[in-house]
Amino acid sequence: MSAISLSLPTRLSRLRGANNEGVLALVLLALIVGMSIANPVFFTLPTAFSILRSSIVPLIFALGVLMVIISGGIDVSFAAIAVFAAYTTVQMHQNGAPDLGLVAAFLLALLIGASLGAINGFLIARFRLSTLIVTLGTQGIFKGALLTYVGSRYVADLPDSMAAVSTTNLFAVDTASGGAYLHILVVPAVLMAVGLAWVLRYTMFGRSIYAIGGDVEAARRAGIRVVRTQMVVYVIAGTMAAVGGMIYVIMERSASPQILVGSELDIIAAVVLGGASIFGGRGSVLGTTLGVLLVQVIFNSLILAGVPSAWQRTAVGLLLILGVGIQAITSRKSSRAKVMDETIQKQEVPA
Amino acid sequence: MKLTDPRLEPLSRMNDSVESGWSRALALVRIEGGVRRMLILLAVAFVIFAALRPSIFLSGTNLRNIALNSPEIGVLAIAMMLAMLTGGIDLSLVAMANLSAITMATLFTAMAANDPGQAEQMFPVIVLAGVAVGVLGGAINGLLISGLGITPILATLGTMQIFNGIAVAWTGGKTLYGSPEVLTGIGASTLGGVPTLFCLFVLVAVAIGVVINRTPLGLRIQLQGANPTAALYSGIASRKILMSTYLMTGLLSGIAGVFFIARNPTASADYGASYVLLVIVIAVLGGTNPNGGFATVFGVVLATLTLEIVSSGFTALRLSSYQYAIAQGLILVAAMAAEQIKWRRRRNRKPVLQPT
Amino acid sequence: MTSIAHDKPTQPLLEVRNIVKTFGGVTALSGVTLDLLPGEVLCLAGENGCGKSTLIKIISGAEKPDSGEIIVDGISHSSMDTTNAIKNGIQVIYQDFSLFPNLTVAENIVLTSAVASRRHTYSQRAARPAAQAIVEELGLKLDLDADVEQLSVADKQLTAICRALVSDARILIMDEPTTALTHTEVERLFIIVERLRARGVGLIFVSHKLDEVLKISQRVAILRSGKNVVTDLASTLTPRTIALHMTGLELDESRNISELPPESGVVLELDRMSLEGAYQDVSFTLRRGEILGVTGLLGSGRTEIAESLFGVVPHESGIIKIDGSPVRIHSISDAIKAGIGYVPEDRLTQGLFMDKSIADNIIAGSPDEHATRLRMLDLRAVRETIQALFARLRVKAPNVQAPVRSLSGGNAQRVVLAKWLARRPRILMLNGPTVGVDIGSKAEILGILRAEAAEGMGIIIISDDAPELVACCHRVLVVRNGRVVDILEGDDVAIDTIREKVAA
Amino acid sequence: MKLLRTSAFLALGVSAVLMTGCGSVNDGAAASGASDGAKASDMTMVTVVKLKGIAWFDRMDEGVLAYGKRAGIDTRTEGGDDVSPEKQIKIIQDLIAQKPTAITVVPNSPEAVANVLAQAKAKGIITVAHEATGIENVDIDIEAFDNAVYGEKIMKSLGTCTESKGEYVQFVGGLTAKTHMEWVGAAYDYQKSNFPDMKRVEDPIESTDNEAAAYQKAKEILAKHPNIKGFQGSAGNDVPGIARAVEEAGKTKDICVMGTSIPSAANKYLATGGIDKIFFWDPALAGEAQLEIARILATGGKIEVGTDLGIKGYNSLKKLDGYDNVFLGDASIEADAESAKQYDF
Repeated sequence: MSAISLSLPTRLSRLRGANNEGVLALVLLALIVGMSIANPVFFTLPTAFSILRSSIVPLIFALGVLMVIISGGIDVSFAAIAVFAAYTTVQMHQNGAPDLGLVAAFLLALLIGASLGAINGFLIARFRLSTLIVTLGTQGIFKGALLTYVGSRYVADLPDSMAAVSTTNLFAVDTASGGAYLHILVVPAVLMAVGLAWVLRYTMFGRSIYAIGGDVEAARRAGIRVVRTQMVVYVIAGTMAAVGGMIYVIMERSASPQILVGSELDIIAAVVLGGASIFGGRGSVLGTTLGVLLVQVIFNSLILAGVPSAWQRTAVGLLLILGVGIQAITSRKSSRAKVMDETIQKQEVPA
Repeated sequence: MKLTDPRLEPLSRMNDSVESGWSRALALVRIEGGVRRMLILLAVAFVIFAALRPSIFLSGTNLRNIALNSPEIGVLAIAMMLAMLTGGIDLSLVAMANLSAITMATLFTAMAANDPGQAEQMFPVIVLAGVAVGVLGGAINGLLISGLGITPILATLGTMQIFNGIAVAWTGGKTLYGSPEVLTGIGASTLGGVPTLFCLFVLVAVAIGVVINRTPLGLRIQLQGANPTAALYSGIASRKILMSTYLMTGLLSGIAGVFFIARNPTASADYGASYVLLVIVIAVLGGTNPNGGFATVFGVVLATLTLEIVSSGFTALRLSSYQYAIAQGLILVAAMAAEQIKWRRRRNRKPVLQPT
Repeated sequence: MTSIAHDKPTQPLLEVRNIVKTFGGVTALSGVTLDLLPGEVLCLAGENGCGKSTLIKIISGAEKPDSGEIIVDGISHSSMDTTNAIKNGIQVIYQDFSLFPNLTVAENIVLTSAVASRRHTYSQRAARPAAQAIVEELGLKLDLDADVEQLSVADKQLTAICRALVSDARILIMDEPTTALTHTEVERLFIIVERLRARGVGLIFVSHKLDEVLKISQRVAILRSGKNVVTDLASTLTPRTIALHMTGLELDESRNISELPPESGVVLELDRMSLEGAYQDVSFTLRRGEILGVTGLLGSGRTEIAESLFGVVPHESGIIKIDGSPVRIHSISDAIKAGIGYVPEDRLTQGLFMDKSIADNIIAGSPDEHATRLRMLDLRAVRETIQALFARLRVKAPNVQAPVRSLSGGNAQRVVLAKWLARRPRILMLNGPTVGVDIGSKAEILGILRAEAAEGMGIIIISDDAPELVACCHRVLVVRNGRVVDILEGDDVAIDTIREKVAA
Repeated sequence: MKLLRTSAFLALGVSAVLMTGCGSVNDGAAASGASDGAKASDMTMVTVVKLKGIAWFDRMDEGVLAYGKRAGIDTRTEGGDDVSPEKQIKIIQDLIAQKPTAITVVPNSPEAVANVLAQAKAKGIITVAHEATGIENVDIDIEAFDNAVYGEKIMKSLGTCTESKGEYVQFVGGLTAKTHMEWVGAAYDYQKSNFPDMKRVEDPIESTDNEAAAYQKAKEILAKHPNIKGFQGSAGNDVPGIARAVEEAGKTKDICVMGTSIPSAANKYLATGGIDKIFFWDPALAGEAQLEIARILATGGKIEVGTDLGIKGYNSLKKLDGYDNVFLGDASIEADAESAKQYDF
């Protein structure tokens, strides 16, 4: 370290990003290169679009989880909320309600998601309960209530307004290796990512989330309305989960109360992989997006890479550990470098 | 380390206020918050179901089945509690337990193919091998977490996939059949009416309780979880502590694997998948602070039994598993909320220390 | 209780009248009355537990009083809430700073006022100049883009001060603002305080450093056991009388050191210990039974030397000898094995397990010393150690099972001390041992250190509290720019000499 | 050190067990037995399914309830809220305490529930299984068909569709799903001996019975093997997911997609040609068949080769070679776009 001039490490650390995004991007790049070498088919537009498509729903979930994690909590109930909102919406149509149209259907789902999120928020903010406990509890409650009181049937046919979106593509390109289609629903996912990034960075609400995640007591003393902010965080997280659920259902072209639940840990892993601190206060939309992409590339490239299916679960685990391990080692090195920087800085204080 | 010993002498040379404080503390500490809550919950659940369906719920078969079902979940929940005690989490517990069970089934089958009698005699070796596999898995987790510094949730999510994947590749997805008679015998036997497995579970719980509360290692684990920085400055080698903790969770998984196979002479890669979240629920319900530093084994044992009782009771009442899922969530949230309200009230009452 | 005579009667900025606050039957404040005039510094003095913190919390809206009123600009409030307090121009700099560790310095400075303004959007670009301005106005050197987490304690404190000042506070409450500042930084703060007074800001100043108190404040209000004892002009008080009012005890800050027997050997010897970027060629010796002071400006390398000796950031070259034989200290456990103990600067995060019991904290550093041969805790030995130290250090707590969080600063520091004494190290280093500790406790802690030294322990005190160094150190090392520039001995160990050498 | 102590504890416990005279968890089994000529109204029968709340087992529930009404027996289904052997074990255990006349089970893992079924038998409860060839400790295992024959049947159709040539891939719900593995195994064997020009280009692929996963993996397959001609699915969600990928690739005409599914999930894709043919059996009838067998056993009857359960597809039971208690119906159904419409599940 000492041999290199100071500016280089500084520049490098800028590249690395506040939450190690740079390293993650490199890992992702390395994985893509590796996969492309293993099978050139990987490096084609159809594959890229396909991975993007498969990232839509996980990204939306991850954004909600990111917000919760920054605020110092954790959410394992989002999948249950997503299914609840989406399935109930579809089921209402199934039970004879008229086709509401896409916008109204979405609004209904969002309302349900927001209400369920509000339940989480209320329990967490009012009773100051551990977020893990609350969302573990509500996860069971939501899923149980859905299957007990709403219905359990598989719905094969969505309302026409929703079904119409199912097969709409943003663009379709014919390439040598087959048609490449970018699904229209990439758009809301990207919009939500950009929107959340803006909210987190440029609104008082966003900064309050970071502040609360950094130190709740300090936030309270600074006059931040902690209870209200937490409520809003969980309401928004619930709403985003509902969007994710609706999009999932639309892309699946069918609805069932059994979908999605079980994917929680993968999403949380992607967010933490993206540099969010599990203890709160840190995390970025960029990092989360990279984390989601990395996980999706891992999930969706093993057949192409020729990993025998018996070994695919192991391969997913190994790649995950590898990605996380590289992250961990580099961030540890950088923190060591920081100690050095600090001492140098102190040294420069004039007497 | 907790000074809960009731024989504890009051500080003789302390002034009066300190002395009365001692007795107050002892009264409080003897049954700690989490444990007391669980005792009440357990009693309430038991009474409700016993009153509603006495003939089914109070039958020997049902009670024995509750005792028979608890050990494997309970041991895993205790392991989860240990990981949480250091502020971590271990998602790979079930995968390790399955690997352990698969190891035992494979070993036994291989030995029995040559000489069935000898395979029976080698039963301790087989069990040790199974437990060793658990410990090995724990060592890998420990290495990733303490050595490389990977966040526990990510490390164990990864190893969960790896261990599970190895199990799938190893068995080709099939369920293996085969276990020493002695082991199956233990699984089916009772001691004074109580299933032997349950007795073993209690032994394990007591052992872990002793480790946590009565050994230097246990004290260090608690402190490491309570404040890693202060632990560092107190000379607690966090790497060693984390390593030991995850070795222990691995060991407990190995034991859970033995329980699996003792109960049911089969081993497969996908047994117990639903336990992963369940043991987290049990651990926190039992009073474990997921942020580390605080947990009691007794509370976790009680939480295990409570959930088993409620679930059996629900089947007895012919309620569906989804209604049980609702109940489980409500119990978790309500119990914690009640505790929190009580705790806050108590804190508001806490006297300000007066200078003398 | 005399009301002071002013040239003309001005309306007080803040009045509190007959505030009563009880916690579950225990009275914290019983009818406290206070007023603060524009442009004055009112010092609030009193021992820990006298009700100062509660009073501050009530004024800032963090707690509600049982009865009494808070009058701001002539308008009476029965209680405050945090937002209202900020709106009324009341700002508090808490002892624990209440900063956001995950945010940058600039953001920490600006965020609170942005919250109070109830705007909805936030612009980093607009925020930074505001932060920059206040930092420059105070003449500070703060990296605005650094995460607060990575700052030293002093820089954190400066950040907290900047934050309070940026939002045009008219009533500024500073809870122990100088504890982590060096002498020059304190001087700078006082200049700022003067500037604020000129603007008509009223300041309530809480400090344990009585000489500072008298220097900066116009009036002093002293609380004892939740009651007003005395409110008087600063010019009529001396440290002695203040201490007397606070504690009812005579204060003794005179030099009191034991005679080192000539045969007492060298326990620690450093020979040209260096760590690039932190300190160079540090050489000194410490004798058994000696109390050695280490002082210097913040960033001079004094803390780094201690942390290297304790293995936190290992040294790169040079030799460390303990009892004459060279030792390798590359980690904290090396240091502990070699018989070194360290009471760190940041007590709350580095020294204590706040939610764990006093007993657990006391035993935290020495579980192995209390183990039986079977690697079980020897409960009897544990109990004896804890009881002995609890009693000897006179920790004021209902019982040893109480969580450390419930203790005051002085009692918490005793617990950290107890943790090391339970191990009986050969060398004990203490970084800022009496920072944030009330006078009574301070004297007691120094007394304990003297007693330990008398029994043969080598003690190093890292501090910039000159009176404290004079009171108990045999010799004082002055560190500047990473080098030991002076070793003061005998009569040179005097407050003025130390300050002069440090600032040189 | 602590490891040692813990293991010492364990060893102690184990030896304690070995030394004391042990009891057994099956003690006190009041083997009431199935008394001949029991009255239907006194009987309770419970069907334990793999998972509650999915279309397949909702349909089985319909059959179970319909049968109960018809026969005057108290019947119901129970099941976990996810697919796990451990939850089934727990449910069966809980049921044993209620002493129903019969427990019928569609096990997630036949091996795993065998032990607890032994407990039920010891208490005199009649046990019947479905979709569990080779399961131990049941009185009768009733299969809708011979798994091997079923797998061959799918391959026969697939081979015909692809004109006996080209590359193909098989999907299974899980590599641990026994019946799925049997189907694809039999199909593979049949292909090797009857369609030598066809080629399986991947080991069976795991969809985790998740439509989205099946879709993703099918897309990967399409990218990796552009000349793929056929897909065989095993879990109900496999073929819909595969069909979606095939449709998007615009290859519905070139690629044959066949396999197990249910009409409600497949209809949409059968209509577009994304799925060419589905294979299944009616879970309602399977549910009824299990209960009817239990009733026959409870009233002292016997199940033999040729027994007629009076339920469509189970009119003349066959016995599976190599097993004492496995009986086969002839209940498999294959359906194309037209014929699938008549089923409402």
